[in-house]
Amino acid sequence: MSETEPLSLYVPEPEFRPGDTPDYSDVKIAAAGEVDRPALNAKADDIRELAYPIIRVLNRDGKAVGPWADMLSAEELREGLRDMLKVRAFDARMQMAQRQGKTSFYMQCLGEEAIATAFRKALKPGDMNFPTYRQQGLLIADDYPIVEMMNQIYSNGADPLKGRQLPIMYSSKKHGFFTISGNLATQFIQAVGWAMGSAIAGDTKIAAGWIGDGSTAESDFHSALVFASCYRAPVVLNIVNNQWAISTFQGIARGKAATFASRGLGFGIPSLRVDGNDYLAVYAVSKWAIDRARQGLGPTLIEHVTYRAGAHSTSDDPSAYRPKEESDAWPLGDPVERLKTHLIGLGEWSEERHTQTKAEIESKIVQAQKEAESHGTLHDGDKPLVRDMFEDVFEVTPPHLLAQRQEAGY
Amino acid sequence: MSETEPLSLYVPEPEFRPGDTPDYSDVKIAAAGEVDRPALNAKADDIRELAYPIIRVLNRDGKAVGPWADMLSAEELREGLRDMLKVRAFDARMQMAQRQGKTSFYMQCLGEEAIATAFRKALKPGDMNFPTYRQQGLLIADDYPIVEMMNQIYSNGADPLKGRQLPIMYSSKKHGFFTISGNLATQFIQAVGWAMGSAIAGDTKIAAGWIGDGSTAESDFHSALVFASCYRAPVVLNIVNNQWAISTFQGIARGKAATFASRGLGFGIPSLRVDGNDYLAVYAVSKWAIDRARQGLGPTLIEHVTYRAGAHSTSDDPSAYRPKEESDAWPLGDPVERLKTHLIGLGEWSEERHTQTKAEIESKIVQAQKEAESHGTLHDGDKPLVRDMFEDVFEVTPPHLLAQRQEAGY
Amino acid sequence: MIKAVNSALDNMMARDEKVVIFGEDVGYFGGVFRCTEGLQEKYGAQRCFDSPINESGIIGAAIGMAAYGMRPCVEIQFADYMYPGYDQLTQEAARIRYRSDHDFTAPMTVRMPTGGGIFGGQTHSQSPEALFAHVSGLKTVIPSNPYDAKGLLIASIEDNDPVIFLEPKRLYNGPFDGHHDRPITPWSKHELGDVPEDYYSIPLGKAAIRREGADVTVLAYGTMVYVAETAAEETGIDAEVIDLRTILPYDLETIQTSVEKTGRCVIVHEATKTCGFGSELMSLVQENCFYHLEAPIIRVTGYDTPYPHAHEWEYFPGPARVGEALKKVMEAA
Amino acid sequence: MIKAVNSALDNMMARDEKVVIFGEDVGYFGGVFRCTEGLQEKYGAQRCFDSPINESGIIGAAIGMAAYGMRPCVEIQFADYMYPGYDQLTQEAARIRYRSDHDFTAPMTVRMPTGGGIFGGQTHSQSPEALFAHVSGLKTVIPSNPYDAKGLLIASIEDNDPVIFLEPKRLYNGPFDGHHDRPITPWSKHELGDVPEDYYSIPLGKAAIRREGADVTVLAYGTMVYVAETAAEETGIDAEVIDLRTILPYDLETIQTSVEKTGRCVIVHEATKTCGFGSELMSLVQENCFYHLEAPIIRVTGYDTPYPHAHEWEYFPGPARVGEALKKVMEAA
Ligand SMILES: Cc1ncc(C[n+]2csc(CCOP(=O)(O)OP(=O)(O)O)c2C)c(N)n1
Ligand SMILES: Cc1ncc(C[n+]2csc(CCOP(=O)(O)OP(=O)(O)O)c2C)c(N)n1
Ligand SMILES: [Mg+2]
Ligand SMILES: [Mg+2]
Repeated sequence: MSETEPLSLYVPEPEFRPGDTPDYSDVKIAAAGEVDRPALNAKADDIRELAYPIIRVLNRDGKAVGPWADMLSAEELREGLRDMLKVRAFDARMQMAQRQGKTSFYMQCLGEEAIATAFRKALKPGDMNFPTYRQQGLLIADDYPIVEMMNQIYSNGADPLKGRQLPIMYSSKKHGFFTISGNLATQFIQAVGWAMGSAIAGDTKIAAGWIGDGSTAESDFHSALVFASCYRAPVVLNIVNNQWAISTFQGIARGKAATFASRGLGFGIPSLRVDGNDYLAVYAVSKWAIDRARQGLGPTLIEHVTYRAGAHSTSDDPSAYRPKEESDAWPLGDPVERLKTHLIGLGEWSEERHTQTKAEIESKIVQAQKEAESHGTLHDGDKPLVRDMFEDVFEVTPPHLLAQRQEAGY
Repeated sequence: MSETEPLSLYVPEPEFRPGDTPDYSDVKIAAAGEVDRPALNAKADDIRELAYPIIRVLNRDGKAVGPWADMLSAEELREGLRDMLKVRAFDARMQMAQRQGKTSFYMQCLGEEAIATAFRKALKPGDMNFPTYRQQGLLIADDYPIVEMMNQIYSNGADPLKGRQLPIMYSSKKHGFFTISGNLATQFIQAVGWAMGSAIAGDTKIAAGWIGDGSTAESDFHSALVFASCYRAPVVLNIVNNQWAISTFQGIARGKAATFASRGLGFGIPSLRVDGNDYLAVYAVSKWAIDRARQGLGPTLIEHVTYRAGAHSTSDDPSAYRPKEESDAWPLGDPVERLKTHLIGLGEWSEERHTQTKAEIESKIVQAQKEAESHGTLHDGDKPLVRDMFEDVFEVTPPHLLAQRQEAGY
Repeated sequence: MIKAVNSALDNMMARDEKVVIFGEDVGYFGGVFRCTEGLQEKYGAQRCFDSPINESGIIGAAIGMAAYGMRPCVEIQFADYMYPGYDQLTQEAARIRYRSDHDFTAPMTVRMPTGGGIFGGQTHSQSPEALFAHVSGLKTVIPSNPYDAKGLLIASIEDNDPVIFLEPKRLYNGPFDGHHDRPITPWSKHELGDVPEDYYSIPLGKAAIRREGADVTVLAYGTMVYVAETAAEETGIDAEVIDLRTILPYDLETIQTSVEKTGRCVIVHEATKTCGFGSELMSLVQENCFYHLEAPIIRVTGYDTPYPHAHEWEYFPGPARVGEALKKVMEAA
Repeated sequence: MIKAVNSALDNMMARDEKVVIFGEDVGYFGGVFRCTEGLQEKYGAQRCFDSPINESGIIGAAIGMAAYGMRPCVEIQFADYMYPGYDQLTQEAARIRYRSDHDFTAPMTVRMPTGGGIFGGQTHSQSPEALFAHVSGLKTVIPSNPYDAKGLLIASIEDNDPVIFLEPKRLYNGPFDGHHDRPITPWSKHELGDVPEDYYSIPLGKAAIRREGADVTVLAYGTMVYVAETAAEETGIDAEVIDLRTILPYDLETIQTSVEKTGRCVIVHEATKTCGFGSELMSLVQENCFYHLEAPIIRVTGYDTPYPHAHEWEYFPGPARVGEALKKVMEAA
């Protein structure tokens, strides 16, 4: 192109739109077992190349191979499978509850279940997550009561957050789950700040930040990297790259210009990519990063590569912007199926046990739902007190707000 | 370190503080001529390694060597030298004027003169810079009237900005110099937006963003990289790494954890480092990036490595936080001296011509100063009209503001 | 009202190739509220495109583009998400003209859905107009119906200064009187829902009297216009309802004329009370109509709490609360 | 006043090891206004350190740290530079307690120099207090003298909610009556410049009457307290000058008592007029003291323009303008 030819604006487009037949056969993905596992104290400069290939443990046959394998017992793997099944069943029920008008809004994590559930298992009690709205798996894998989650979703009389928050915006200090914000990315730097606090206090607790592929474009993503790098904060920074941000594909956030993991390179932060649909890989890589943090070796950036199999939220219909078949064509498979196959291959699981476990889990979820609904749903039954709308703005409600509450009659 | 040992916070410290003897002998700097010069359309992925070494043209003997040499004629080099001398003389006078109480504030660019002056020469008329407060060289190398700059600094009756702006916050569309903001980093993404506008309009003009090392920590630095990468905007993104941000060394902004240039790698933006005290190198690298932009090949990130030899501003005293000798110990030398030596080596300059030219330039600056002062200084002589304080808030002053102006009696 | 917004954008893109649209999900998909539907197809991806999720970037890029000479009209997905771009809006867009002695300008429009009423919780319900009004150099527009939305949006895009265009999302699908438990009236049944296809514009800075009345002036904008009308009907009080339409510059003349006539004033908005735009309106009335006032002016607003999810309708200043205020202001000596 | 701020920080760092200070240039150097001088040396770099230049990061990190259990007290170098952190401040810090039903909290203090008077131009002179007051969940404090600065800062750090602590930079080196052409009076000559070394605190939310008077109430804070006092002296009008000290929560009782006594009110601040905190004050007085008012309340404020460099003193609402308002409010029927 010569100097006098007119410029034009390049606008990235996804490879496939509705009507196209998605085909990922030319996508190169590292084979399971192929990527090195460096020492915990490896120098960031020496492991720059890890920011590009995808670390995988389960191969096509469901066998665990390579340096990141063999970290979990059969019982731990079964628990992982149960956690994922729970998340999936919970999502399905709540999705339906929203359609039935029992609440205003819901967000599932279909296809991404392995990430939060496996990560949670690598943490210790007292560690703190700063999640987005798609990490319900963190709570479920930590045995947070399903009923409480539903109460929050229903904004009912037993809602632990007193109806103040949009459904799924959980909060639980006890379960290491920071109050979810509606504003994207803000929590990423907060996670770093929490970790800095732990370091200043001479504690042994670490923090984990969570962010979506689309949200890495937000400025607070940058703040988090700058601060984490500067103070070597004991934090794991997780990017969940599920390929989509509502209707916008990851190319707009520059996930293909370079990997999201490679954002860490400019800050000397060790950065890895992992197959997010491989429970074993997610656990292994998370554990590596968590151990680094806890041993005072500083932050790690992890890109979990996955696919958002469902709609963005109950307000969204993805068929308007991507082919329906894209999810099935997606090359990394389904996390539940893959772990199930692995366990069966080990002789530690069977189709029958799977069917039975699934049924048990589903019936427990149904039971929990009944209990939650006995406290009301958004438009029916018990509600939080209106008076509570005026509380907790401050520790002590100031005179002007008291006056407003009284004027309102509560 | 074990898992139960208490964590602690790492706080980066510069190598030398007042009282220390600065010693940079162990700093590895690429020799002149050592770094490759890739094709304009090289793929970002193939030139990742360019984000680390420093591109240099002038060697220790003042000879121009390597693939980035031989781009400027002797006359162009002499003009470059004159530009730098002008900037330096201008800075010295204005610094003094501030001490004499003729204005409230001044910021010099001592030691960094090569960067803006050389960059300006690689641009074409109509291109637009989005500068910080330390790129006076852009105006001076484009022959913007020195008197106008002084009028602005004095907020006098002839101030082109009518006394509205802090001294040195120039603005000139004609000279491709966007209105300077007091808020750091905001201009970096604006430069990208301007470039996007040019691309959408099918124009051939390009934009250049400017930012300091410390300011790369700001969020708008990230916005700029995200947008520039996404739309392949015809923009050159310049980082001036002068090692210091007021009292804060570049380590806090993570300039040593990785290079500032390597920030571009996470976005697939070609990223280079250049010896900012080497006029020839700055010109060559700038031209490469500018040509890429103009040929529709997208953004380039350049880290200009230099040293802030003076105080941050007239409000600052660096002896409180860094050794006085650090500037002299700094390994990249003085840009004026280096270009002078080179020209003398070429037989195109001499000590006598240098002395004479310097004297001529200084006397022109003094003359300009006299002229400017005839229009007043901050506390003496002519002032802009107070009425103008109320103008240009909007294109048409709305009733409430008219009422305020009238009430104020103007 | 979505169609009206879309039609304004369509008209302006057709008339002026400098008009460029971008924002989160506005391109291929046409926006989460579908306001930009079909525009990418019609005008190409260079003039209507998706942006990264970065509000500071969206506004910062728009400023640069406007300085270049384009007329960007960007969307912030919810007004609640403009905060990361607040620096670029208030310290940059609003200041470019002043800083440069009009050598550079920032003719740009920032559209954002505003207000509550859709069970959006605290981050999909806010009304931040006061935060724009306090900053010199920004204009702020809030239409209350499709006809105005189109005409005011066209005027905003044509304006040579940055304009914040707040679209009350509760009005997207019909006028809303505050009775959330009643069926929705579609715009097709409202006279101001009838939007001509062609270009027309409505000047910024001019209020509209929606209901004439002799006893009390009600100052409102956006969704609250209908709530005020309903409260007047329901109480039977002869209220004059003024729809401000533009928050800044505000139309003091219309306000003053009305309050001097009625001698009483009620101000309603959905935003939190303290330092809301109602405080400015109350001050203006106090300063300019003091000797005509027969009773204290009353504000009816959202409470000084975040917008809660479950108690959305207790938070919302509905017809009952506005009606109470009308009665109270009439009873006062 | 710099010493008073430093002493408050020193006291709190000594008493409570959870108090941590960070911000741009606050560590080794001790801050561009030297408010944190000596603290890094005394308490170590883990408790007082330099931060990257990223205001959103500073506030975001402080939120996380506060949620962990620390009590961060961060500095934003100038109030004009808090805008990039406005999202974290208003949508996060201010909301953590409410969102989580007080399971998480954000006990943190954000110090920032505010106001003009040092020829700082439009980006070193702003007074953004109204932008905090409009947002539920934030407290905002503005001291007018060293004694208060220390006591209020200690109370702010001890508060379990986020507090914005605005330090009028024109007062750092002495009280300032608005006559910029007269020699500076140092704090050592002012009774409120005498600051005990030890710990003491002054409760947030309580105003102070700086000058008793019978004829008109002047509501002011920060630098404007002295300007108001001077205007009263110069006009000879028997004004009661109230120093609000805390903007939010405000001390309505003190305001109301005074205005009911005087029947007249003038409000002064340096910030731009429209939707400034003065509009809220005017509304409060109008709502609560309507029947006691003998004249329209008057606002004297900065103009609705950016703070200009050359015309700083024409912009600044000095004693002449405040005096005019006092005369006008006294002349009104
Ligand atoms: C500051 C801000 N801007 C915009 C939004 C609206 N929004 C909500 S989710 C979303 C997409 C996020 O995508 P991604 O980060 O990839 O996460 P995912 O939904 O895929 O898990 C957007 C734009 C928001 N919540 N906050
Ligand atoms: C948003 C914002 N935060 C803080 C400041 C105060 N400030 C002015 S210059 C400066 C240091 C900038 O350092 P750097 O980017 O390295 O540029 P340099 O001065 O070295 O050229 C700071 C902190 C500001 N102007 N704007
Ligand atoms: Mg996503
Ligand atoms: Mg610097």
